[in-house]
Amino acid sequence: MSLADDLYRETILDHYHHPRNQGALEDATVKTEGVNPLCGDEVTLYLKVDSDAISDIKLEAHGCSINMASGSMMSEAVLGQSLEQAMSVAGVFKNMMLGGSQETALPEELEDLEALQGVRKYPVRIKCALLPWNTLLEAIETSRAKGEDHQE
Amino acid sequence: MSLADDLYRETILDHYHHPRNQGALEDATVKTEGVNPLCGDEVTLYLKVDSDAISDIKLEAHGCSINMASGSMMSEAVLGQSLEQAMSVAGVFKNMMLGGSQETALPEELEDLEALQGVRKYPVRIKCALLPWNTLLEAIETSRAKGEDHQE
Amino acid sequence: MKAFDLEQVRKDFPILSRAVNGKPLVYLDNAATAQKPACVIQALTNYYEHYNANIHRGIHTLSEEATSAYEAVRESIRDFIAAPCLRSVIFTRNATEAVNLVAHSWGRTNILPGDEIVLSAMEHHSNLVPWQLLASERGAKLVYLELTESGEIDLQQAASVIGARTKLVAVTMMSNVLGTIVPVAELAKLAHAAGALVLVDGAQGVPHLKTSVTELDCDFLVFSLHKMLGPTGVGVLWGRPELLEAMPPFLSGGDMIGSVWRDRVKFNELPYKFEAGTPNIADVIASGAAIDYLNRLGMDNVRAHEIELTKYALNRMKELDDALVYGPLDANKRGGVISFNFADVHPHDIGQILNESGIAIRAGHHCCQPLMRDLKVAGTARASFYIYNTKDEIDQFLEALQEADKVMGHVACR
Amino acid sequence: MKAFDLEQVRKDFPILSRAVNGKPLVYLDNAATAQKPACVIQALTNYYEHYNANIHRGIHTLSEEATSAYEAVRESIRDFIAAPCLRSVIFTRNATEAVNLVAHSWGRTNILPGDEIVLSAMEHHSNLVPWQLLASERGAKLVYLELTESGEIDLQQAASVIGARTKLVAVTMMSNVLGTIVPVAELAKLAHAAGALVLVDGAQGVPHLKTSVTELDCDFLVFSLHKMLGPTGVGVLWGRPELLEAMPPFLSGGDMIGSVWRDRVKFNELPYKFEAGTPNIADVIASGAAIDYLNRLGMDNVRAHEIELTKYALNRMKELDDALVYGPLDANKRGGVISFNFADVHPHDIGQILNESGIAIRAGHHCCQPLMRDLKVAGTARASFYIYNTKDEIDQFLEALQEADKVMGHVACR
Ligand SMILES: Cc1ncc(COP(=O)(O)O)c(C=O)c1O
Ligand SMILES: Cc1ncc(COP(=O)(O)O)c(C=O)c1O
Repeated sequence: MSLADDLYRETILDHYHHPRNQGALEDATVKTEGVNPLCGDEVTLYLKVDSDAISDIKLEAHGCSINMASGSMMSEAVLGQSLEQAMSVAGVFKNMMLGGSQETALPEELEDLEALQGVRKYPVRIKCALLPWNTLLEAIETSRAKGEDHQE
Repeated sequence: MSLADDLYRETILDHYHHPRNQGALEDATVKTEGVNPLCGDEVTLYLKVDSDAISDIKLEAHGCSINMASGSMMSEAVLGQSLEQAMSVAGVFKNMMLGGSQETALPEELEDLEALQGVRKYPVRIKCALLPWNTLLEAIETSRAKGEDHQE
Repeated sequence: MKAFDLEQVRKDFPILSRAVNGKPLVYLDNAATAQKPACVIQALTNYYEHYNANIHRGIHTLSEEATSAYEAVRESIRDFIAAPCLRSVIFTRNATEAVNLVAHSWGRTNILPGDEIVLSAMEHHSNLVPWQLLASERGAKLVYLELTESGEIDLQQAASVIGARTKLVAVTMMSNVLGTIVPVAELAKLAHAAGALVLVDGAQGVPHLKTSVTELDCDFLVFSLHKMLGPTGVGVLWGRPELLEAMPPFLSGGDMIGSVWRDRVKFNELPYKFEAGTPNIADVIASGAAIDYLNRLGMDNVRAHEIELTKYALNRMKELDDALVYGPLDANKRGGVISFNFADVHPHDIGQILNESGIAIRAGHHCCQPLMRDLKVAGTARASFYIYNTKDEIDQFLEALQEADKVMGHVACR
Repeated sequence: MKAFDLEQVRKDFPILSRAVNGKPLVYLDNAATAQKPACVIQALTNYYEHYNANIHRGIHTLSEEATSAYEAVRESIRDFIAAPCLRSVIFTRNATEAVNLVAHSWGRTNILPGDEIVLSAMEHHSNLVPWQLLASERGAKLVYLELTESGEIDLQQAASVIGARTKLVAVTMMSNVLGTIVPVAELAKLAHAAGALVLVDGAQGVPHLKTSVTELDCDFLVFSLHKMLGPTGVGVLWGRPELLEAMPPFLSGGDMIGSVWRDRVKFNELPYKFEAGTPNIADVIASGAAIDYLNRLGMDNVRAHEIELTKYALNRMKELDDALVYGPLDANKRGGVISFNFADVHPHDIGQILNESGIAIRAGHHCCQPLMRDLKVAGTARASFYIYNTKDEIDQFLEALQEADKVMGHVACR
């Protein structure tokens, strides 16, 4: 298998060159920063959460192709989802990346993400792919904690 | 050469089993402690200095055969000597121990000390042989510093 | 019945075919450092010849290989000491540095004036001086667990000493002088009841006794790989993760950071927070081979072999007139370390004369000067065993001891 | 005319016959760590197979041999950095630990509130974070030497920044990102005139430039042996003896003591005062083989070879559209370290794709995040050279760079 088959598949390069949902979100309800201490890559994630669902999402990402593509795909995958659903997608994705070497079949709407499976062969890059997702999970947690604060 | 020829010569064992000038000196003018940090061996040296000469000397030594023998021989070699002479004897001895591998011929009155030449083949033990002498040099220095204090 | 094939084990250690002063080497200085099996040396060579690279931040193959080999050893160590989680295994240079890490990082944030740090009377300088300096800096006090006649911990005295003021009990797992095995779990019970923490100096214990941090019930454990078949330059600190999380970093610099600005820094997560700069990569990797080797033998077998040798040696030492052996006389209560004095021959002279027969023992204070003062000696001679030692070697050792007395002019009979 | 026989040198490094992804390894990550010649690996094997023993306190043959081999390397190091005396050469784990030693021991006794510590804007985290922590603990302030457009020290700005409040100037000898060689002696003149001390981070400088502490006119010098053909796990602190004498110890424990009582301690003399616990004996000894190897090549020749490679590489980089090279463009003013960004391809992707051709470079912040912020990049790709690299390898590197652009979809031409 060549690098282009494993890592730099067309889908990935497409998301890398044309990342979706890039930029800041003026009316975000949560803003979370993530950093990969090993390489310094950073991502700022903006979520607009309305009645427990992600009604808008944007990212300011400075990172490698894998990081950028993963973030871009993530933003598409969770936009419009409930926090619950978003967390479950993140779980499915993390499982795929950290699980064994078996290919995982993802539900149709997450198909794009399958392109990132090749990254598993490059352990160092797994962290790049996970950064946006871990940042998402942190953002959801923050959002929920805020929600609880409001209820008090 | 056997160990008995090099290290445990008769002269050394004699000084070790019957160390000269052992004990404390009640009317000492200087008392100096020496320690070998590598093995913990200790020596306490007492000098009685009268008009710049060593009129009496005693040692309380707890150490190995080489250390004990060297201290015992030293006490004999410098008793009655002027501080100047004692320092010069110490210099001759240290030169012998730290110098190259050549046998050094010592003046007749220092003959006993020649027995310690074999120690040079055992680098770790050189420190044992030097401990009493380094302590002597320190004691002489202290004694002189005191003398200068008095003159002021 | 042999627990493992001793002949085969001896073949695994290249140095054992060396001669010293024309005699086959008899290496009885294992408490100072252990010899290394060929597989450990091979692991070093293999690393340097095939995948030497700096780790953690590299994207190329060598760096990935080195990183995963290095991190795999962390897992081996975790398993070896039965630690619940991986991130609380920290690599240091040696046990000494690991104690210092705790003394600086935990100690300087937790020890207050009037606090007491409890040590045993037989601590190695490495588990003593760092606490002395901490105590004097913070206005705290050192308190000692005294030993019984046979060199064991007196649990009653311990109970009277460990109390409300105690912040830390720092004890050896096994004495490097007396061989004494310390009842760590009992002391931990006393300490924890008093709200104190327990640091175990496993420098002698971990190489020779099957170890579980859960069973020891300690809060910190330190040890050195060079005493357990590994290369020089690697130590381990294990600590309860919640303690390590709360502790400030000790050494700072590359690799232990999360983000750095000109005027501030965010630290990396555990275990990296405590591993600053390029680690001793090769030696950590080779330490993994040492752990694997010990696991293959089985730590229960290692212990059984040492009990057998110690029993034999203690028995044979009884034959000597005028030999004084320190520490517990029951081989089951002690490790394979025999400190003794013999016939008023200074330990140095014993060591020197034994060396003439190719026998390597240690002589001196063994970095335990306070214990020496308690024993009222300047030093002792010490023979210490490991997996490759044999009864035959112990016989040679005994023979050489009698020779020593002869060379020194039969002090024993004077 | 070749300064040394490059083909022969390459044969001395076993790893260079390794293949990565089916291609011969092209190792251009020397600023991270250097590869090791067979003589260094052999020195390790020889130690472990023939005279492994703990040092300094042993009376047996192995211990004597190990001690004298270990101490002989201290002399080699003294000579290598042209230091006036032996007792001021201290072995540490790495350069990072050496900086920490000074920050803790000298820093915490000498830095007062209001004092200033001057760093350059291109310091490695290891020569930055320890000073940050010291400054925040003592109420002191970090002040930065800014860089010129070409990434060099601006001596005029330096003169305006180094003043009466300055207690220490801590600078790299050569940048691990920009390659910039720092005019240490000029800075030392400014510092000493202001009554401040100078610490030089020689992690990159010492392996590549002939070094004399007298000519640098510094007060402390730190470096790491693993970057200069030596094994991992050995660093050096050199300091002016009168400074080291006056400093309190840092790590405490075995070997660094003179006498120990239950409640107090007298420290050992230099250099032992700063070497606590069992040192990394094997790796220090093998470091001696690395120093000998460099001496045989001659550091002037090492430098000449690197200037030649760097000149060639800088020239060839000009062929690339869209490549941005950082640091001085004159190869005589810089070391063999080339940091660059290329065609908006993220450094990680460059590194990954080069690795596919067996080429090892580094990508990221290189432990210099503040410099990255100044350069307004998240990271750079970095190729760094050493004695065994060839122009042919640089050609392969350039070819692979163009391939990278292709794989990533011709970003350069979009
Ligand atoms: C300039 C500079 N300083 C300090 C260091 C730290 O060296 P070490 O990781 O060996 O402590 C490095 C190496 O990464 C470096 O390049
Ligand atoms: C009981 C004990 N603690 C601590 C140490 C220190 O170990 P290291 O010198 O490897 O740091 C030793 C070894 O000498 C020891 O025997």
